[in-house]
Amino acid sequence: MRQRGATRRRPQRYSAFGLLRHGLRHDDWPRVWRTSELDRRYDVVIVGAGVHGLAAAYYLASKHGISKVAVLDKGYVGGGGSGRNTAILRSNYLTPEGVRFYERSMELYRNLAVDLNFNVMFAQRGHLTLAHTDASLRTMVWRAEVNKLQGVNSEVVSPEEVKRLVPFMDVSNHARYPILGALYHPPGGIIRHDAVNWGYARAANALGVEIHQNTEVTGITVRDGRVQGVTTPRGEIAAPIVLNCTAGWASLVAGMAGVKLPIITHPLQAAVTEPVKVFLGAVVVSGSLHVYVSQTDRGELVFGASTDPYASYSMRGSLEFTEELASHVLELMPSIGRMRVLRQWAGLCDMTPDFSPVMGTTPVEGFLVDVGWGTYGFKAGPAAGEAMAELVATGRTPELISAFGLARFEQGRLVGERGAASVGH
Amino acid sequence: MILLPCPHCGKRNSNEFSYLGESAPRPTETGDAKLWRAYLYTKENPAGWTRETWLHSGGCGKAFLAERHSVTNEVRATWLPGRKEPDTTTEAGS
Amino acid sequence: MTRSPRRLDPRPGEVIDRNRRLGFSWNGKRYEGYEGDTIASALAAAGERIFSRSFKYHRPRGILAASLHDPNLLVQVGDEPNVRAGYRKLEDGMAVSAQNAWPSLNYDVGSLNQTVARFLGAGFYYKTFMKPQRLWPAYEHVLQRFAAGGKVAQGAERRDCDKRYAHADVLVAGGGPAGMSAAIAAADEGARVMLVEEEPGLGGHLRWGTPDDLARLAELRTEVAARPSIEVLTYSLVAGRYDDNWISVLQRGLPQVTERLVKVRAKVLVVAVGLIERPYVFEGNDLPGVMLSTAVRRLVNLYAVKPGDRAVVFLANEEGEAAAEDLRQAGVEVLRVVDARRGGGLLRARGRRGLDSVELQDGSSVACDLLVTAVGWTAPMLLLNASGDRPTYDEEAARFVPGGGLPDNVLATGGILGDGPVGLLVDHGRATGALAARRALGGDAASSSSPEAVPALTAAPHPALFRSGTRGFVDYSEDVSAKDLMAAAREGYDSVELLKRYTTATMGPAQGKLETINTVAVLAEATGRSIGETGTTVWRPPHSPISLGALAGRNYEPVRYSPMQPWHEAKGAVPIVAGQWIRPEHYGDPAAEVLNVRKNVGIIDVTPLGKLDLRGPDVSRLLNFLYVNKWSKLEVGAVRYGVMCGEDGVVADDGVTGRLGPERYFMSTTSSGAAAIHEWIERWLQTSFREWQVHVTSMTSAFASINVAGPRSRELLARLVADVDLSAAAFPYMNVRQGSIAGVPGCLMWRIGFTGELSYELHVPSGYGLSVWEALLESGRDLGAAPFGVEAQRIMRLEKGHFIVGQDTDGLTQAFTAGLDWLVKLDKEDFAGKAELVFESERPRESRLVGLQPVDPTVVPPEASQIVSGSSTIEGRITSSRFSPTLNRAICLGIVSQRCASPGTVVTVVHPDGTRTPTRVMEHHAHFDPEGTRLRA
Amino acid sequence: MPTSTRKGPASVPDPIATAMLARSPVRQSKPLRQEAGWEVSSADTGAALELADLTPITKVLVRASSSAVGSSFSDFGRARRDEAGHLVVGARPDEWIVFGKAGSAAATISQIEERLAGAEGLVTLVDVTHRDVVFLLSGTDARGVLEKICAIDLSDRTSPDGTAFRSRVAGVSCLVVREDRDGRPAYLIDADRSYGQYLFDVLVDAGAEFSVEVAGYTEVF
Ligand SMILES: Cc1cc2nc3c(=O)[nH]c(=O)nc-3n(C[C@H](O)[C@H](O)[C@H](O)COP(=O)(O)OP(=O)(O)OC[C@H]3O[C@@H](n4cnc5c(N)ncnc54)[C@H](O)[C@@H]3O)c2cc1C
Ligand SMILES: NC(=O)c1ccc[n+]([C@@H]2O[C@H](COP(=O)([O-])OP(=O)(O)OC[C@H]3O[C@@H](n4cnc5c(N)ncnc54)[C@H](O)[C@@H]3O)[C@@H](O)[C@H]2O)c1
Ligand SMILES: Cc1cc2nc3c(=O)[nH]c(=O)nc-3n(C[C@H](O)[C@H](O)[C@H](O)COP(=O)(O)O)c2cc1C
Ligand SMILES: [Zn+2]
Repeated sequence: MRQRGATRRRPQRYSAFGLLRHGLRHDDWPRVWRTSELDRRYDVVIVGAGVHGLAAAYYLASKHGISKVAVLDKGYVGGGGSGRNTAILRSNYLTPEGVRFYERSMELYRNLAVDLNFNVMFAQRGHLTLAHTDASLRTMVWRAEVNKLQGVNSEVVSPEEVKRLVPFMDVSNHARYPILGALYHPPGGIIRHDAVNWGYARAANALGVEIHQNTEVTGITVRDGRVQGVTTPRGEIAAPIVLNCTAGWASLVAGMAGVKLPIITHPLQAAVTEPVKVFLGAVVVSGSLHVYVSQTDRGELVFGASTDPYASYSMRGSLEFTEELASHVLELMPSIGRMRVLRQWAGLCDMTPDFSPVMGTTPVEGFLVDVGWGTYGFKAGPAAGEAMAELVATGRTPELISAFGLARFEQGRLVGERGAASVGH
Repeated sequence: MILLPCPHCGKRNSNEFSYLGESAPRPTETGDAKLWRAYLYTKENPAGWTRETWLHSGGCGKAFLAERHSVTNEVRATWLPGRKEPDTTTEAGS
Repeated sequence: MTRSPRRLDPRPGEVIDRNRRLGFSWNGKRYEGYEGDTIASALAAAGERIFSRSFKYHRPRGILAASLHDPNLLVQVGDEPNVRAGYRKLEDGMAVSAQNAWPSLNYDVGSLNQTVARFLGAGFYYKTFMKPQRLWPAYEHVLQRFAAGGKVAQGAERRDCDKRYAHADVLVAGGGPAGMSAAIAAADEGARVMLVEEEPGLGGHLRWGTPDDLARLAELRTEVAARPSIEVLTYSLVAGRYDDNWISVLQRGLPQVTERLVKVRAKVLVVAVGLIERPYVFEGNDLPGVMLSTAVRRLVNLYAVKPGDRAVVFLANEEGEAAAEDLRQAGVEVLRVVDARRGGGLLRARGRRGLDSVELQDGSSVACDLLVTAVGWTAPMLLLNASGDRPTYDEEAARFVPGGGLPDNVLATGGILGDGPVGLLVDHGRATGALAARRALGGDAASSSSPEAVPALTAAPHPALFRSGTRGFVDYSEDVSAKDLMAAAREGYDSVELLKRYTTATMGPAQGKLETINTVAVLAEATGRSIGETGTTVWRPPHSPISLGALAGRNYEPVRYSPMQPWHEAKGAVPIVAGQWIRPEHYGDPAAEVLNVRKNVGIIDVTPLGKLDLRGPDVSRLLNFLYVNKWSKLEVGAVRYGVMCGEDGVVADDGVTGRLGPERYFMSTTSSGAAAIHEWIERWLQTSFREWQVHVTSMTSAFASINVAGPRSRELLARLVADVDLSAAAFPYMNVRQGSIAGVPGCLMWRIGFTGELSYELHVPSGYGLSVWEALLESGRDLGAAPFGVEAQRIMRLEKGHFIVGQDTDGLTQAFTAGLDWLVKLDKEDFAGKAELVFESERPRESRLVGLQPVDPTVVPPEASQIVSGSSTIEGRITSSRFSPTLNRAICLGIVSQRCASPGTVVTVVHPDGTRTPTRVMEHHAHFDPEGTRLRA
Repeated sequence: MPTSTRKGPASVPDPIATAMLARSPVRQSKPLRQEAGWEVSSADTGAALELADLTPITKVLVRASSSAVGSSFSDFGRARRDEAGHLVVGARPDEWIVFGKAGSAAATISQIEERLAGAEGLVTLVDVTHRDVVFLLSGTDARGVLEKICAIDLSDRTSPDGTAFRSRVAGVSCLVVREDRDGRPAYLIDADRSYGQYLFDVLVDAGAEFSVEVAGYTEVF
């Protein structure tokens, strides 16, 4: 695609020195991103200002010089899954194509703070997936072995090692949920999810990308099998490329272009406790108990579980979620029963039948999707954004994401991530 | 815990039910891959009224169809498989 | 023991019991209080002023609200962190300490942060610590030291908590005058009412009110008590409202348990939670000694505590006046009353470890130790918000009010709606309660008269008071000042949701109940929008934090046992968890168990096997549809193996089904698949094949299932079975018979087996399971009869090459890939998964399940080891692997790519430790007796 | 359509004189005795709130369309005694459970068969005596106990005497039948036998607050 000259500006760099100077002068920092009028025409319209949409925009501008780009969101930046996820990053997936893809994302995440000049606080504290049954232990070995062959640091560790990493864990011989071992993935960890969203938005905006909040896409115009543009309450916008990055709402936006997706939207809930002094290092996940937990630098425990059992677009959350969460987490760490749940919330997850994303072209020319991120797509933002930007810029689907095309469903060639992604995060 | 109106038992907590998903007719033609894959994988996934099948597995064990609003979780109609579908085209009580 | 110098003489409304003294400690020192005190009131009575240090700057903090929501009163009690000292009732022997201070509350080193505060504005950490990347863990460590809150103790005992369900026609949240009246009126209409009050006593603000208020309160209490259909829960919090009025209530103060979660299904919810007092934003507003008027009134009137000696009162409403009056009565010298309604203003509060003086707008400075502010109200909107209501801003009253978006099953009354004299609140409560009851009961309501009109209740005009440009704190627990908010808004975090996430304002323990209004007001000013346009953030449950212990309750986790469990336990079987079942993995030596089966006879408890009784004329049609193979020609007495696939052609379950009578069949499924397969069948019968006449009954637990396996199994069985001819001719392989075993009639005997030996699967009516199990062992003693566990069975089935669904197959393995070519009958009319299996049969095979043997017989590759070509190209994996005691070598099953699948190929298996093992692909899945001569014996 | 499966080996006949002992999955408290070949407890408590294990009682499942059965059985969601003293429970829209005296399965089945002779459609009878456990929770606070582990509204208004429902009790799908005894509320709880010990322990635990006591086997049919 042809490059267009769009306005660029040099953002004021963030640094310790800058903080000092601003502190002394008491002056303001420049805006993280500017607001602008909505143009009638863009080279690329990205629907959804979550990590996927924003990363795609950033890489379009930074790697391909395409910056006549609008990112539209019906709400605020990061108001979707990207602002409500438990922020767990890892690459220890099950299939070689999955592992390679997520590993690329980890690589980008490792340098993201410097890249974006925004501290995203990626804390590689280690990630433990507990095995309570023979079958899950076998899956852990499977994952570890595939990971190693792809160069990803991952191994199965004993209950004693689990106890060493997480002293609060009860590894005694439970009758019901014994801990038989765990998959340990030292590079895994947590990140400040909002900072990732804001950092991408700020950096993309600095390169000329426009970010339009409170701008809902209500229609997509398609003529002769080609996308023409989108409709918003603020007016029509023409664009030869429209990229759907709307996660939980993906079916609705695809539906506007007449494209049907293999996606069911399920709520996924999360909760935080009040802060206490830091006692938990690694991220702990238990697939059998449907719970994962980590402790932030602020001292809160952040919890998640599996998706709600039925399809819904409700983000209201449920009591049974916190009940189950609490009983499961106390099964693992019985001594934290006096901690209190401070807040619970929900997000929407675009679940696919094979727990793998849908990235690439659709039957409508120019209408691209980067969806199907289910319960695990935050960690994928950088790699997906980078690959989608390449697809937009070159017209070719990068090898890294070729296994994840929409056509796989019609062809019956699903990706086998079910075992690793279901509650894995 | 939402309530689901089982046509036999009345309103019960949703954790007594198994969710069987959007109701879609099974293709009769087995040779058409496109048709089958659409039946297996493609979903309407609307944000609004949706027709789906539930099984009251923790109660009477009976399956039924329901028209549920996927945003509010309100159920405005239920009926038994094979019975005439209710006409709910008038947006009642949404 | 410290004295209580600030305790006042008895007050008419006090809730303390002066006859019951309680001893406790605060930071290691002994104190005393009374029954009825909160932790904070007891400490305040003792003259304590500093209760905590703030999160970021470690500023000293004291009593602000003296309630559950007081952000400054979080303390550690024993091994319980973040206890609300302004709310938690004092108990004898409590060990209370401050949380966020080092080395001590009074001299906290962290307070040095204040000197660099200007560099540590909201979100400062996003702008630094980026380079070098490798130092981030070190930076992070520093940041973590800031983490607020108390400590959890490793090894702390699980607390006793439980749960209860409840059903109410009307649930009233909040037991103030409005809530009490609503409950009374609802009960009079015939409703079952639950009245829930957070505080230990009913009454709301009347409790700390005038003698008139107290008289009114006594009346209301009497009325409530007179109605048995009102269940009153005090010291109990309505913590959340979920879809369909599913309401969580956290109950405290019960004799049996520390906390109880009550889950209430209410037909109608009446929200009568009143108001929370709004703090005033101005410089120095967080100094110990600056208090809300309600805090002062509570301290004086409920706990008889004198909150200071010399006070300034800054007010804009009657509540402030009442507080000033209370102070005077309590002997506090009220130096100045600054009335905002008459143009009075407050500039800043000064002091280091507590308030020393205040500067007023008129330029004067007053030395004092108490500053009381009464600048208005804010409504706790959670319950309404969770019901679908979006609050709107009432400019006149300077507060958010319900937006009118409530569903029929939620009503609001009292202060959250509007203000008025107690009489009006009571009238409104009554009318609302009656309405609620009528909605809940429909035609069953008692009152036949036309419904009483609900009087109007509107929020009274009130000035909007806050000082946006100051360093005054908006969020005490997050240490966020008005200045921080202004700066963040100018930086572009200018919607209320972004501002919240960037500055963390409203994200602390009080969750915006005190802070939201001021946050929004400051943001509105920063952006030039109105407060209404700015809106609030989303309220989320819980209303106030509730413990994991209470949410978990008793942790009832169903477990299932077979009838032989007492025997297994007595014999020291090593248990293994299989879904909800607990079963014996082995009895000491699985290899020996294998050899005994191969040589003599062994018995295994296979009760968890799924069992379904199928009856009716259409069973064979059903079987033809469920299984991939054919079922039409099964004779009575015959048994057949079958595999079921999902509609995607993926192998879902396997098992045998036998025909017991012309229209009677018995199906077995895998243990783990039992429930799902039963549901799968019901689903087809009820939705697609409604005209088929089939009755399906789950019989899994009806029978104790015992597999008797080994060359001597027939001999053993013959000793216990009289009414069935067991000879090979009369009862051949793959047949089923009914008869008695050891005198127990109604048993089923199948000649089948997973182990590859001559074997019988016995299904014995469960009550007799243990007796028959013992009888088998007893009468087979001379034959070498011994039990074997799941592990021995796994070894033997692998020797025989039987696959296990879900282990040797995965979520994508279709039938042909699983090597089931011999079984799948694509010429059958229709069956579940047929379409996909036709497609699978038509495309080139990519991989398949094969038998494998390591070339070195002593090397046993761990299950899930990968099979590779070159250095790292994955060609498959080992799905099952064991050392076979029978063959004295390692044996495996594995999925390999088609190019490696031909028998004789030697593939490379990579072990987790990196070693590589050449392994040969075998002709059969079976490593032992592939012809099956033994089992047909 | 005439039923084809009613006759024949449809059910487990009662044990003929045998030394074999049948057992409930629940550990029985002493002293022990036998009841129709089952080992049962004969503990006596006289407590105001009692929990008893009645597993040995006969349980026969009847499947038929409700139109076929007509009024000869109780309605769905209701339980009532028939002339023979059986408790007939409308457990599902097309399924009844008939509870009877321990050891009476054969007799019960033939009585039901007689009653349903000539009924339209497929009718099947399955003896599930050994499949299920049955507990009897009786006493003034019985509801209080059950309310801790069962989400159904148990008040007299919605669940009066004679009510039957299937729902989850402490996470296990159960059939609960209210049949008051001596004017005090009493609930029969029927569940899959393999959960028996678990469920019994939960009931004892939930009942501790109300001082529940474990009573021996009592004759209720
Ligand atoms: C509770 C929870 C926990 C999770 N935990 C993890 C985790 O630990 N690790 C992990 O990797 N992943 C996790 N996830 C998944 C992850 O959050 C998502 O996959 C990811 O954020 C998706 O990002 P996105 O940019 O594709 O979509 P989103 O961030 O959801 O953004 C989509 C945006 O599209 C906008 N939009 C929708 N419709 C329209 C329209 N018509 N017009 C304009 N805009 C529209 C929405 O407002 C939204 O902002 C979790 C998800 C949830 C809900
Ligand atoms: N709230 C005050 O401090 C106060 C003081 C003086 C006058 N007033 C006036 O009184 C009126 C309010 O009367 P009212 O009866 O509505 O309120 P109220 O404040 O008298 O009573 C509300 C009660 O609800 C309880 N509550 C709050 N949230 C709860 C929850 N989640 N669960 C259980 N209980 C909860 C509180 O503890 C309080 O006792 C207002 O108009 C106000 O102007 C209020
Ligand atoms: C990782 C993470 C940590 C969070 N920590 C807090 C917290 O400490 N306090 C808080 O009030 N909310 C916290 N939240 C929740 C947010 O306040 C908010 O509920 C969530 O972003 C969903 O938005 P909504 O509630 O506005 O719908 C956190 C959210 C995430 C994703
Ligand atoms: Zn039902």
